[in-house]
Amino acid sequence: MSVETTTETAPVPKKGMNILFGLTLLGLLLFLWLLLGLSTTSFWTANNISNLLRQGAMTAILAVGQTFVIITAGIDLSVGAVVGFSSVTVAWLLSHGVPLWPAMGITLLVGVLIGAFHAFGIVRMGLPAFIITLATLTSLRGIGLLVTNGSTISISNEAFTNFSRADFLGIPSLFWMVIVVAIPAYIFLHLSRWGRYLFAVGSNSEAARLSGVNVNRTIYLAYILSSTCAAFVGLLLASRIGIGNATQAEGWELQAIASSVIGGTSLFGAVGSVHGPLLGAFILATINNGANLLNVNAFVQRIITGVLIIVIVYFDQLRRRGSR
Amino acid sequence: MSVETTTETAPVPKKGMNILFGLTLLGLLLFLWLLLGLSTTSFWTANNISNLLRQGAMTAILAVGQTFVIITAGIDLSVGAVVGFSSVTVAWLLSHGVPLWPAMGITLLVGVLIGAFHAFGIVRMGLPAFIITLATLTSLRGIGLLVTNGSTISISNEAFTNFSRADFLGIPSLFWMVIVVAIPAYIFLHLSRWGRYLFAVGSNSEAARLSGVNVNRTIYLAYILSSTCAAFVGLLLASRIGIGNATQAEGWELQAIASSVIGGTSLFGAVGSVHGPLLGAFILATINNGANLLNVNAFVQRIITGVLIIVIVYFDQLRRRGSR
Amino acid sequence: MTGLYDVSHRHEGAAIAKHPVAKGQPILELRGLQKKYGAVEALKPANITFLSGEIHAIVGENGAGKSTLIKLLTGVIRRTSGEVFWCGDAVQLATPNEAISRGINAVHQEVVLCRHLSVAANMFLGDEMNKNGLMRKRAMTDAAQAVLNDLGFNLPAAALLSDLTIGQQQLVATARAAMRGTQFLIFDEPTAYLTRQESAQLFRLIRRLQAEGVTIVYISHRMEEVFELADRVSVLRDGTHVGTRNIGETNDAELISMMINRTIEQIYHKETLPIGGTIVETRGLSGPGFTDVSLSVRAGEIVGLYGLIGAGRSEFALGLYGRQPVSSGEIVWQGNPVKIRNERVAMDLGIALAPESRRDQGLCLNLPIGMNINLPIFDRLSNGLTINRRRETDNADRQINDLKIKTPTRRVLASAMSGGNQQKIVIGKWLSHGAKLFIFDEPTVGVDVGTKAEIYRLFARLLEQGAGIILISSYLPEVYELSDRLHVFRQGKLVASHTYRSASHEEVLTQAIGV
Amino acid sequence: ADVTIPIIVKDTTSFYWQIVLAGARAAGKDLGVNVPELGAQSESDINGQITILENAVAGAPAAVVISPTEFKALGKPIDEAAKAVPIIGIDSGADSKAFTSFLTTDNTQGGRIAADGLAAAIKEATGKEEGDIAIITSLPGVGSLDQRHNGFVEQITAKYPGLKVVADKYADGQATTGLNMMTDLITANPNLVGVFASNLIMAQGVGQAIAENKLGDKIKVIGFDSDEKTVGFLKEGVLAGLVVQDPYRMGYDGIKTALAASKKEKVEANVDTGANLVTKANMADPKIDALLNPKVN
Ligand SMILES: Nc1ncnc2c1ncn2[C@@H]1O[C@H](COP(=O)(O)OP(=O)(O)OP(=O)(O)O)[C@@H](O)[C@H]1O
Ligand SMILES: Nc1ncnc2c1ncn2[C@@H]1O[C@H](COP(=O)(O)OP(=O)(O)OP(=O)(O)O)[C@@H](O)[C@H]1O
Ligand SMILES: [Mg+2]
Ligand SMILES: [Mg+2]
Repeated sequence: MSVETTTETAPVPKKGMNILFGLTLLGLLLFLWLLLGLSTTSFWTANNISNLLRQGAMTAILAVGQTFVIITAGIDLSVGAVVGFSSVTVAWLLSHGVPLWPAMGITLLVGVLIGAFHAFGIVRMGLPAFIITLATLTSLRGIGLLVTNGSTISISNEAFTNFSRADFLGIPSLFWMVIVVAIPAYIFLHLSRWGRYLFAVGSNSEAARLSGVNVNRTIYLAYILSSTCAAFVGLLLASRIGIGNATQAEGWELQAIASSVIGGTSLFGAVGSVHGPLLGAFILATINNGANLLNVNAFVQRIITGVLIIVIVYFDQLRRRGSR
Repeated sequence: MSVETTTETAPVPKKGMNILFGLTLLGLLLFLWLLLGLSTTSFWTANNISNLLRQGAMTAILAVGQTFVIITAGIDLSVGAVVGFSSVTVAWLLSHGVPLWPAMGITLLVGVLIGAFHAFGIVRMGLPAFIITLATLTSLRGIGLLVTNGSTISISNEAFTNFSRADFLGIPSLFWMVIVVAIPAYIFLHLSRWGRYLFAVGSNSEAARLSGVNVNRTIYLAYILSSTCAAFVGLLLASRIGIGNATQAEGWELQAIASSVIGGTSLFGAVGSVHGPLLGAFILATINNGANLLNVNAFVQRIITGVLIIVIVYFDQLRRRGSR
Repeated sequence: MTGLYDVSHRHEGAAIAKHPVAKGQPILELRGLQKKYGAVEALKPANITFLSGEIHAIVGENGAGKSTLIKLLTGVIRRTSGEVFWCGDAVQLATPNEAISRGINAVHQEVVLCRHLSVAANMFLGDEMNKNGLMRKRAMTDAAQAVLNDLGFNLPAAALLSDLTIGQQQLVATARAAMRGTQFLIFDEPTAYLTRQESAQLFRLIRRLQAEGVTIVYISHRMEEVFELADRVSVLRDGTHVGTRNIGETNDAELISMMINRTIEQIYHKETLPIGGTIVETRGLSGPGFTDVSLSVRAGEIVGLYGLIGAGRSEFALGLYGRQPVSSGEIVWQGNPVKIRNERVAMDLGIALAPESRRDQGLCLNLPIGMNINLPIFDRLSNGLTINRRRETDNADRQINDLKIKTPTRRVLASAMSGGNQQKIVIGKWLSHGAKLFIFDEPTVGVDVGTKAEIYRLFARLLEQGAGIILISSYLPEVYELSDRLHVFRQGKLVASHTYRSASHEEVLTQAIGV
Repeated sequence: ADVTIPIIVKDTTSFYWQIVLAGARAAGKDLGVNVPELGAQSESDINGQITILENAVAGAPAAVVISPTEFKALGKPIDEAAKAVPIIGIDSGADSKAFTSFLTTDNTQGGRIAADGLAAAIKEATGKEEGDIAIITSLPGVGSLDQRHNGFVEQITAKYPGLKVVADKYADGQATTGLNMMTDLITANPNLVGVFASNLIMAQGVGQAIAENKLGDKIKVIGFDSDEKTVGFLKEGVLAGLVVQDPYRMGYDGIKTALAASKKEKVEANVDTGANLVTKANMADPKIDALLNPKVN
């Protein structure tokens, strides 16, 4: 009942709770799906489920990357800009005759470099994560606009643009990409020692350091992962809309953060998972999809989204408090 | 040289340094002005200085409000949306025949209520400030759009719309408003005990609570002040653009936060002032004004802004570290 | 209004002590006071009466519920059930504010002050001097300085709190509590980070307060302090109030057996072992906070470092461990000169450091106990990519058992542990890591008598395995009784060295103070 | 070239406005005028545009060319600015009588043209002007988009009673959002026969959804403005038509008129640069082709 829950000693769910909580979010998602299935005829069609999986995919991947950073008690505001910038990068490379695979490789590498730059700013220059990533957000959009001269670069590579439309085993390729990212991410965060180090740094970086954890390297890792996920999403976006455009993905950073927090990540660090943000992202996608199917006024949709974020995170807090 | 500066044990500036730092920022501002005076013929014209003062004014007021929140180690992402929503509120009230003063009063009151709602979410519901203010951001834009049906409401009250263009003693009225806000804000933050409580809550809310400080009330105060400043800026904006439009002031929250941080506020809480954010806001305004006068490409301007934010905050960090 | 100083106006006109209670009469009565954290019953229904004007000690093992009791009385946490009577009236004590305005104040176990504010601002926090709505900053600084001087604490009131060491911060908290008009003052292990000299100052203060009619509650793990100060003593065990004694009618042995239900013959467990080769030697080592320190540690010996607050011992340890840069001098490790650039280098050489502040340096508070214990050795617990869960849990459970950490499972968060149990986690972390040289900085702060004895026995085990130990402690009996060689630090310099029991307590103290 | 005539557009980050700027740039080169290219970075940033106008006027230029981002809001600032320099309006209007000259493309008219184009395309496909249609607007609160929307709805209601607007959606300026909305509309409205995507970015997103679902034959989409991507869609039959204005000419003539005005020459008060419906059928016309492939660089 007091503000202490918002300080750095915020309550943390127990191990068992963690899984339960994951289940409850899953429950919420299934509940939403049930509800939409009952109130629309078109929700439970193969086509719509495919759409839904595609629509949530990009935010889901961003949210996973973001979660690594948030667990270290940081934040990465640049991811939306990195997505837009990456779409420009790959489109530019392709339009200048670079073959597909190298073009994608270079784009991912740019993501790595951006993440390394963030970590450099935080670790070496002592800047708050909020500020350095806000600054790159601004600058990257500027660079992307400069490269494209404010316009878009069309992508003519059919193989590339067809990818995002393709299915594999009946499941959209974009959703496969979520799986491709989520499984190594899960192993990394929950089963490997580097994941543990992320939590330790987020909880108390000084204690982690004195225990021999290379705190700086851990921070580099987190930000590089986040930016690389964002660059990867940039590739997917470019494939999906078939253009490179620096102003795309505006505000996606907030969606990614919201997904992550809905998925149980604590903005104070040291609490988070891989499955949570995924569920969070698909809950948000479901809200939008449902609102579209129900033909909810676009403005009302915004209101609902805001309210639901509050409600979901509030019940999350309640659950945690109950577990104490 | 280490990451510890990014944890809650961030370095703490000495008292004397605080004033020196203020001076140095002032030095930076004057230096920029000198530079622009030398490189353009039009910078030091009465007209342009008036423009500059007008342009920085709204961000400056937002940044002061935001600073109160950041000092308590919180954040208010909703201020841009509150500005837009307030412009709609006052326009709607005026267009429904409510007289000017009550209309303005009600708009400010709406600001108070929004701030109170944020504090309620944080204090009673245990939500992170980032999330509750992000949610109101989304919802308020939705409500505003719903009220205006996605369009704009014209304001026909001439007295109201002329205000923002008026001068008084040769100084633009908008800049007078900065002074009107800054002086009480200074007294509140630096000379009264409530200001000290803001710092105490930001430094260690548990310690403040144990000392008998009403932490909850302090948090209410901070968020209400921030939202009320934003509602006030909404009135100024409505006066300046002569319409109410819910999508205005997009991204202003980030500008306000950036101004505040450039002005020496620490995002980890407990460090900040009133003069710093004001200087920060006018530094940003000067960068934009100068870039326009120098005919810098708009995209390059973004890049420069990002780079300058990093540079300024970095030197701030250096200074603080030096002062230890 | 009671209290030593006339600077607080918080209680002016407030309903403090409507019916003044005569000395020796009950001022605060607990009836069935109980606190549960979920399923954990931290305090079982307790009936304790505090008499006006007495010094009432509370003792008990780690996790016995002492701090819980204090937090209930000061409104930090809310009780699960029971009643509290203050001056005969039933009171809620729901918020710190309520407790303070009734005249109940506390110096808590963990220092809780605002590090960004000045000493004076901390002392007046929530109780500022105002004039026309504005703060009188100058007047507050002067008043705070006067109080600090009067108490004999050599601290500048205008300094930022973050510039002080943890011990000095403890003094600020004490001065603050003494300064506020108060009737009932609780000290939760106030001497944990204090040396003899500061402890003596504190005791003088407590006696002065008692003479003013203030009721004092005093919690400590140091028996001699209890016998020196207290009029009566209450014992808690596993959250149960097992009894209250008049100090004249009891003794060490009885209290200890009440606390832990068994007896301890010997606290300072010391075996004389053959001393081996030199593990580490520093030659003229200097860095921030310490200058020109030359000492060596051999296998099988404990090297004690004693000094007053801020003498530079912790800084020396951090320098040796690579956490802070060393400006000059040399470190020789098993005969070879080495540069220890960071903690990892130190660990790889075989140095372990259990740091002094468990909150800031020792623990990831919002992570589970098991994760904290395993943190230094995750690389060893991994098979290539992933961590071997089995070895991870086995190791955590072993340390929890060995150190008798009072927790149902390794999954409980470190923040839910009592102060002493948290300290055990810090130690357990380094025991599982193992090393040639262990640096223990204040290892027994807040640790109960029984566990202390166990920790000392652990030291012996480490020594038997051929390790060397640097023991930094502000608790003279501890370093005195355990150290094979005892070095005294003063203002960052090593000023004197003694072999086991070769100097008297008084001699060591004099050297530390430097008079 | 010591004559300076700044041009202020609504959103420098959009291709449409880059074409306007390109036209202005070309005019600057041809006429020996220095043309600072200014503009806000979002069509909804009214305050930003006022600020830029103030700054531009402070530089004491010979004239200013501006495309007001909001009708009412820019009125007073333009009145104010016109006291110092001649103001030439392009593209959209403002609540001011101070314009020396005005080169518009009537956005409301553009909306009507889109409605006619959509009806024709639907008729061609189904044989009748009947069925469910949808509107997707990129951003709420943007003057020109509102006008297109209103013109479109007006014309549909007046002339094509058989066409029913079943969804009237607002996105957030993101192509992906347009794409997602469109796929959901397809799901929710199996009888959908037409869509009006009222700017370039939405046409790209909506076009992508149509292409993904191969529904170009069934759902007719009319977009607004053009670039390589949407022209490609048009060729493939993914989009049924594009309403194309003449931004290049607007920029070019804007500067030309401004220079004349600054020399106190007489200029025409109102010029309509027009809007055209481009379909697969007429896209090869030289005139249309020039519109679709402006000389941007
Ligand atoms: N926030 C909490 N959540 C759950 N359990 C708690 C919490 N705080 C304390 N406990 C439990 O309550 C019991 C009593 O703790 P308390 O801090 O009162 O012990 P203590 O007597 O002060 O010990 P020490 O001498 O180590 O300080 C312990 O078992 C502890 O684990
Ligand atoms: N970051 C710092 N920079 C400069 N001086 C410091 C810093 N931290 C501590 N000091 C100073 O170094 C000196 C040694 O402090 P240290 O904490 O090592 O003493 P100690 O002997 O361990 O005492 P304690 O019992 O308080 O732990 C003190 O005077 C302290 O004020
Ligand atoms: Mg305790
Ligand atoms: Mg120490």
